[in-house]
Amino acid sequence: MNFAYLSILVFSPLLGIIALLFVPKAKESVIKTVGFLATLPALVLSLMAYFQYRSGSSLERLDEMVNWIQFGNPNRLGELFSIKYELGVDGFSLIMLVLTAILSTLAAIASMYIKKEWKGYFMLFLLLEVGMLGVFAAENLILFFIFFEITLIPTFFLIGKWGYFEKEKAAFSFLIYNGLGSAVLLIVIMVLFARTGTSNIEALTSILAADSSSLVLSEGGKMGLLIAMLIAFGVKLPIFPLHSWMVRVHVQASPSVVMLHAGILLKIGAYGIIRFGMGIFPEQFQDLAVLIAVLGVVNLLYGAFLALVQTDFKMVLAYSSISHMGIVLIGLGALNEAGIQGAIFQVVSHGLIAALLFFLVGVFYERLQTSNIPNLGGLAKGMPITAGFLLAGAMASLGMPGMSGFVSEFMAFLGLFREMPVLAAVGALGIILTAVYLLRAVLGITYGKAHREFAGITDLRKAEWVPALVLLGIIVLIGVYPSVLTEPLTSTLETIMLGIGG
Amino acid sequence: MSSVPLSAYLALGLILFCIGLYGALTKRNIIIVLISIELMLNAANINLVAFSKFGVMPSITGQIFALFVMAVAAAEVAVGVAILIALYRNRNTVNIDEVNTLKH
Amino acid sequence: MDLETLLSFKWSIMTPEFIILGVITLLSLLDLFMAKSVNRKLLGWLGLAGILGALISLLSLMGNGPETILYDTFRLDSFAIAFKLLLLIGAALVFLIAISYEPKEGLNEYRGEFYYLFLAALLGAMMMSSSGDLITLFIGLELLSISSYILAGIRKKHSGSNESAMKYVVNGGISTSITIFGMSYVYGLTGTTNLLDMARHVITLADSQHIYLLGLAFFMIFVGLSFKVATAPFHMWAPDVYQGAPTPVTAFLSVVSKTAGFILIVRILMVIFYNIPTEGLGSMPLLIKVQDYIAFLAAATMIIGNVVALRQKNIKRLFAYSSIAQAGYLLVVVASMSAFLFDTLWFYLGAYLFMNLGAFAIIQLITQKTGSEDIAEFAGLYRKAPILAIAMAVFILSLAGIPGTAGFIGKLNIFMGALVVEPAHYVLVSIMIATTVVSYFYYFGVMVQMFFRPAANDEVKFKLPAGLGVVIGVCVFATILFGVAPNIALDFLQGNFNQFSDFFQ
Amino acid sequence: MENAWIIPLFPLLSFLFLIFFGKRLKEASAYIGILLSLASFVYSLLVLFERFTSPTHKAESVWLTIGDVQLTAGFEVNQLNALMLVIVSLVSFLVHTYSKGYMHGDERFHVYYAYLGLFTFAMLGLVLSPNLLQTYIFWELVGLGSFLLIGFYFYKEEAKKAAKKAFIMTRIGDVGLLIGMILLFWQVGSFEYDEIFAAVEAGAVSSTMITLTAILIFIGAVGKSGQFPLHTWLPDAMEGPTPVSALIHAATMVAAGVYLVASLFPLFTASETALMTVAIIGAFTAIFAASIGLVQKDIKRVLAYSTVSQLGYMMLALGSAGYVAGVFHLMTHAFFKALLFLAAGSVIHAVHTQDIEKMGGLWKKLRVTGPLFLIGTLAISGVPLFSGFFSKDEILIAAWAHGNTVLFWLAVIAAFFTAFYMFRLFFMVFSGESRSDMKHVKESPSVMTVPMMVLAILAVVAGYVNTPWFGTFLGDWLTEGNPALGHGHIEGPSWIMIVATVVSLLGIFLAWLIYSKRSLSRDWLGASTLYTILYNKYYIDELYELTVLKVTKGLSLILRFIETFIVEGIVKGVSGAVSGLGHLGSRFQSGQIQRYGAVAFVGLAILIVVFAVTGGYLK
Amino acid sequence: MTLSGEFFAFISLALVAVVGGVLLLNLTKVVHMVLALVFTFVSIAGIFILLSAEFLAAVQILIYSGAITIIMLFGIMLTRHDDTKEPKTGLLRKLLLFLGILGFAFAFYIGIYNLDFGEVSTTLHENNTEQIGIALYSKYIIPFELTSVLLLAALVGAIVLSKNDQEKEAKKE
Repeated sequence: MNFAYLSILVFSPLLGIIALLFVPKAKESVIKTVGFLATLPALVLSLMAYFQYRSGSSLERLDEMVNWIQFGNPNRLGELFSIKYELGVDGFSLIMLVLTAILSTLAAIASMYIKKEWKGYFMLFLLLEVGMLGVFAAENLILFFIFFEITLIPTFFLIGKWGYFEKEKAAFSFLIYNGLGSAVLLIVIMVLFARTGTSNIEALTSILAADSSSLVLSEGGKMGLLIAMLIAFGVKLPIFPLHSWMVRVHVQASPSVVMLHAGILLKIGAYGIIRFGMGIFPEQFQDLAVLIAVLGVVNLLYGAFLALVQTDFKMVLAYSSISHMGIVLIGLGALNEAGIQGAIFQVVSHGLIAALLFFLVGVFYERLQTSNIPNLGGLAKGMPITAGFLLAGAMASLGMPGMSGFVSEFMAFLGLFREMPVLAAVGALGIILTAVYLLRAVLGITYGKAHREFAGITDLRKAEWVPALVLLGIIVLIGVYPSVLTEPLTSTLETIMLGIGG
Repeated sequence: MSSVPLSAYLALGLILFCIGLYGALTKRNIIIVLISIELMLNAANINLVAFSKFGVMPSITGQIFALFVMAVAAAEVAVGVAILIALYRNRNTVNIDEVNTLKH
Repeated sequence: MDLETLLSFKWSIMTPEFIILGVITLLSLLDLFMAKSVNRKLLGWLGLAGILGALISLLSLMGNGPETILYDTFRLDSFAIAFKLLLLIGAALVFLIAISYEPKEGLNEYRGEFYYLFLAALLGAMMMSSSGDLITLFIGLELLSISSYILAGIRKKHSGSNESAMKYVVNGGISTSITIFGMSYVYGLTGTTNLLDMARHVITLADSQHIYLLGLAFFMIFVGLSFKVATAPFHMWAPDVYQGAPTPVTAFLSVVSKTAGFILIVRILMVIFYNIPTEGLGSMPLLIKVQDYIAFLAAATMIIGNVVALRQKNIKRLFAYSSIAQAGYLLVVVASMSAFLFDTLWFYLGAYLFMNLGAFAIIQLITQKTGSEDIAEFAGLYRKAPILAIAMAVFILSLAGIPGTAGFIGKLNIFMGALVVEPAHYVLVSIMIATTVVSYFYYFGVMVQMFFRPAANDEVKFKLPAGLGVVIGVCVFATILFGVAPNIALDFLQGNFNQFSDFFQ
Repeated sequence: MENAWIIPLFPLLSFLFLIFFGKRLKEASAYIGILLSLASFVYSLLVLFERFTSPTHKAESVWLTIGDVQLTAGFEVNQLNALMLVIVSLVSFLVHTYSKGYMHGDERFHVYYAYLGLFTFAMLGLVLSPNLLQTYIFWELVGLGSFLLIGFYFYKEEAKKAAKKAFIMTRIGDVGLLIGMILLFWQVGSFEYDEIFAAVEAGAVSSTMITLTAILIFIGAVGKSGQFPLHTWLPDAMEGPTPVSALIHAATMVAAGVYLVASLFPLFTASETALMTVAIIGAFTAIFAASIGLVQKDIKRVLAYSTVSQLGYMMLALGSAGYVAGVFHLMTHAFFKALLFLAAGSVIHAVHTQDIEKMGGLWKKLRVTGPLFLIGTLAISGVPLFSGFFSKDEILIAAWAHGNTVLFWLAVIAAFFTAFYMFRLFFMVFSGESRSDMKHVKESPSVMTVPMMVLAILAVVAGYVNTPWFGTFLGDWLTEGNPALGHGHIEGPSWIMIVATVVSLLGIFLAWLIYSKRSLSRDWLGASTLYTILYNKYYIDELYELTVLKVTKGLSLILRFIETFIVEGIVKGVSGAVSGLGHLGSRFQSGQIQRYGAVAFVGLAILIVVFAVTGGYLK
Repeated sequence: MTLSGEFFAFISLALVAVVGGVLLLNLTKVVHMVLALVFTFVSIAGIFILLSAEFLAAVQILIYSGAITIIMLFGIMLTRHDDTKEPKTGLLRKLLLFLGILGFAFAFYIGIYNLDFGEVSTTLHENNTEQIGIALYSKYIIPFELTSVLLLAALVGAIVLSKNDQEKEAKKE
């Protein structure tokens, strides 16, 4: 591996955009093929990086650094106030890159349900992929932020143009919430940058770690920044009560977009909290651990209770996402190895599961034009395979052992029980509730009397098999053999634990 | 030497400025508004000239400055009245309150 | 002073101004003597050539130390060059927009005047950026203002244009009076109109009464000049005037005139008021003391601009409020007074120039085509003219400060400047960011029209005039270039202007 | 024995193969399932025999690394495991075989077999687990298998509800198990059984913690084994195909709770409170379920309540420190209850109804099923010489020996009830007049009857592995080398055996009087309140409906209210305020020139005045 | 402050100027207002003389009392000059404005009421015009020339805007 590997990886979807420029608007199948193909280089490259890492090669060889922006006079300030174009990955971000690449490819397949203006759709889609890949490859807060914002705009359009009835409202809701979130994040980043003169994550970590006498930032300042960061990423994650945008987006956007949104975009929040919140402010994070854990439990239960009374399956899934993100917080609040690892697992696992479930929603919405549970029922009769996948997805989501959801849930709770057993016990209620609402919804759709004729409705088509099977396969793989994740994560976790001092 | 102190001139300038300002902001006839603005400029001129004589380093500069202000004032009035005439042709009014179609 | 002494000055440093002056003369004469039947657009291209000539000559003047003529009445320091660059580029683009300007009732009779009044205003703006003498600065300011008054009203059959000019001239007059009143005190308390002499004088000032009066003068000058840049409290004229004025004039006012205003504010503030001690020699400068007031005004400007923009239906008005808000952001730069002040201001003004002029070029095209300034006219633009829509999207994204565009880097600069100082302006930055998010609402409202809404009638085909095409192309290119590789601009700044260290020489 | 891990893989293979390719195989799927489960059984048997001679084998490898902690996965073959392996694989194999006849003609035949495979895999995995975590994993998976099979007839609303209920109710217990297990982990630092026992023995865990974790784990067992108060899912689970009921809801999975407690027996014995809890819950469930069983009309439901009741017995045994008794009864119960269910299935298969009121006189028509059913009934009723007699007797002795006098008498009454309702069932189904609408009743094919016969033999002879008369072979073997499990045989007064015999015979006699001879009115309870209460299962479901469900739903609605009015409300408020501000600002822009100037000037004046006042220049 | 001729001159000129201003505010007829302001302008010229600025005084009279007033009168005549009605302005605004002016004036007043730099003898009154001329044509040549551009622009602008070209268009039609 050599020059600009990561850059090529991150920006490879741009090739697709350029290619699409030359494809006539009306050539639907060509556009879709090009869009799909354009996601492949990133997938191949990220998988290659993953396997090479697993086979023992160091990730540092992938690091890239080019001078980019220099504020002020370089002669006087030297390295200070310069923003570099720095890409690099550690185990955690590599996993996220792989996840992104996989889900992007699958979502590109799922984009077959897009009915209009494919060209614009795929251009935005690929741009979104660039942003997402960049977010995880950025070694530098400002670069991170830039990619973070780049995800914002395509998503806005993807929701607002190719969504369902209230798409514009959802798009605006998305934009404003995330705009606010990223605004807060920008403040944090700029304060750090202005105070330290660097935005490199490692450099920041070491500067702040060495700043025991509060020369760079006061204790209160650090705490304030951490809280601001939590709010910023809390919008993305989302943390109660900053979640209402996300419900709307999940319901209104088209399935392929939601796959990416629930699968990756929400995870950026968790990634940010772990990588930056925990990484840069470990001491302050410890002070907030209880709060985070409480928020986690609140998220978990709140999402679960609300999911219980929804009639639209998409709403159920949306609230279930909130609930599941609570588990991430629970793991983070535990602040021990088990908890953090559980949180990271949950990030990956929920990404896959949510993508799977939303993909399946897309599958039957495409055929039945509804996702309202009372209108469905007996799906297993007409579309047994879809129903089977749906059930499997629900099982994964509710933490059935042998699937990824269990491992993450288990570890997160394992972690929290060590630190705050009572809180954890309350949170454990959520495990029951998850089962309740998911079964209620999924069984409501697949089991029971069929309310309609399924004549003429085909079950999964060949192309639809791919995303469903691949996702389920990975979910089971992680559930059965979690080392695929734990091993790459070892060094990341060690670094984090070192910062926390545990 | 002089029996009238600097502060008296400055006070006069201030008073005239305030009168001009009040006129410019309350009078309904646009011409009067323009004239009031001239008065304000004139008040500034008094300051300049007074400082020119009683200032830190008395010099002719203040008078020169005042001269330029006068030239500018003249040009401004000319343009103001020209605009007023153009406006009057279209609207048939010189009442400043009726010039309010562009708003919100 | 005899002719010899007069000729001994290095007049060559004024070449850009002379070129503009020459073109003004040439145009006015040509306009007078040319047959009525000759298309006056020719004059426009001539004027554009003049601006480009001035631009080239300015570039050739770069890199020398500060040069002055006649006791600083003309002064060419790196600050002047850097900002004149912006003025000239802005003016060139505005000219291109103006050449393509075809209002309904026709402008042909005054097209010649239209062009050379632009040049006169530009000349005023240029003088504002390169003089070290209060009188010259004042005259430059007035030349810009008075030319702008006329330009705003040049569609004299159009009642909106009349009204706009009327509002402009009345409010401008008041602002001039306030400014000059403040200046008279500054002159009085220093006994000179030369800025550097003033600085040298005030630096030893110890009498608190004098300092107090200078403080009052500061406020008067600042508020007076805030008219030019349309910031609170002197911002209210802007929406009405922008709406009524011909679109190229609006573009000019919102970019060139605003830039000139900031140039003047910075020069006066930094040279005079930054050197006034609050309590005797070496104490905190007066400017730092009033920093909070500026910050407050900046905050108010951002809030007003962005919040009121939410309600706008008229695209020009919307952009008026948007430009108020942008001026608020720029005021944050001034209020933070960091070491990066000049760089930041320059970069943001540059970015603003491209994104706003690009947007105005498209606005002019659309409003002219449809005959309405309603935002709804943008509906379905993506269908009708995808490239235009994408270009507009780029400008809007840049105005909203989305990464990948120059506007983002500019904002980054601003934040850094505001946070790097001690104590950092957390509140100000927070307000700026919060209002930026508010701005998403209306910026993306336009986007929604362009991309999501169906067009009222698909019939309209847009023919892009060459001038506008060039403007849009240049602006899109620059907006993205400076967003992706801002170091091109920043290195240029660092490499050629030596940190503006000659500002106080 | 080193390769015991292969045992669960056979059914897993069956599952995977059938789920992917079963569709093409159609009913041939059965052969794959049967063959592979047979393989499991044979292998299990080998393992069991090997275990008689060689010591416990345990092998593990790292599954999940958390920092320094390494969680392992592997398998262990000790006495209990080996025994369970055989029981599970045997019953599974028999049910596989039986189902071929029972499920004949179902269009999702292969899916059924796939599910069976999945379940068997999970159950065998559970049995082999050497640590709590792995136990939990398979614990959940058996739940999944059970859920899938209960809901096999997914198009039936009842099946859907039952499946959901089964899953959720057991999940409630599972969470208890999860919590208990995690708490234990942080106390001990490991999920391994042996390490836990070692730590408990060494006193490394505080006694409150032992009690707490033991009870939490017991909650898991309560859920799975259908103990009060989490029993309600089990009767409903009868919506699944009957062979499934035999396999899962009689012989294996529901016994998993008992198995769990047995596996963790040293933990429980370390806490008297925990033991007591187990005993009380067990005894109460035994009599409680038995009393409900007295009046049910659905053949499978009666059996279901009887299962609940018998499981209660087992719990009582364990709670009374009767490790051997509990496990022994588990084994015998597995055989005779599976037999009963399969026989019931055979009956249902023949008459296509489950309502015993509509049956009668089937003895003559079902010449094979009838006697087999009778054997099962006799076994469960504790009639001497049948297996149930010995194991039940063991339990009563254990209860008595442990000093739980009240519980002992409760158990005795339950035994009486058991005998009564089982024979009520038998008489109502098989004796009396044959109904007119049951003309075409045909005996089941041999593929169904042969497995029943095997079970019937076992139901008779299984008791003799541990009798006070012929030696307590099983008990000695089970407790061999592990004193923590208690003695292989608890000596009890011999009158207990007599009492047990008497009550069961009394029950049979009473049932005969009422339902066969009809010398007593059948409606002796019919209209009474007691009957209604019993028939409606003490209104437990309704109670839950009223409390837990309503509360949950209410909470949800409250939260939804918060969501729409507070969370969204605040957002709307803020955006409304901003927009309102914009409106105000835009209204203020009145178009009047002078207002603009005035605003500017007044702004200036304010700035100046503030500056003058606060600037410190006024003296 | 001694009672001298200069003092009396200042007092009377100042009084006239202020009265002129106040009349401007209070008269109803536009023409009267303009005339009132002429008094003010003339007295300001007088003040200039007191301040040794003879040339400026002359210019003041020429430009303000002469040119500007005449332009205004033309303006009044060209537009509807009989419009005397003064609709009520918002009282609140007047009040606020008044308060603002009061505060503003007060703040300034406390700054200037005893401002004194001490007397330095000046030669401003000697050859005042010549001094101005020399300064204007040497030191301030650039602003001076710029002013010419400014005036040119204003001239052109005024012509363009006020030229009545309606008849011509009428003819065309």
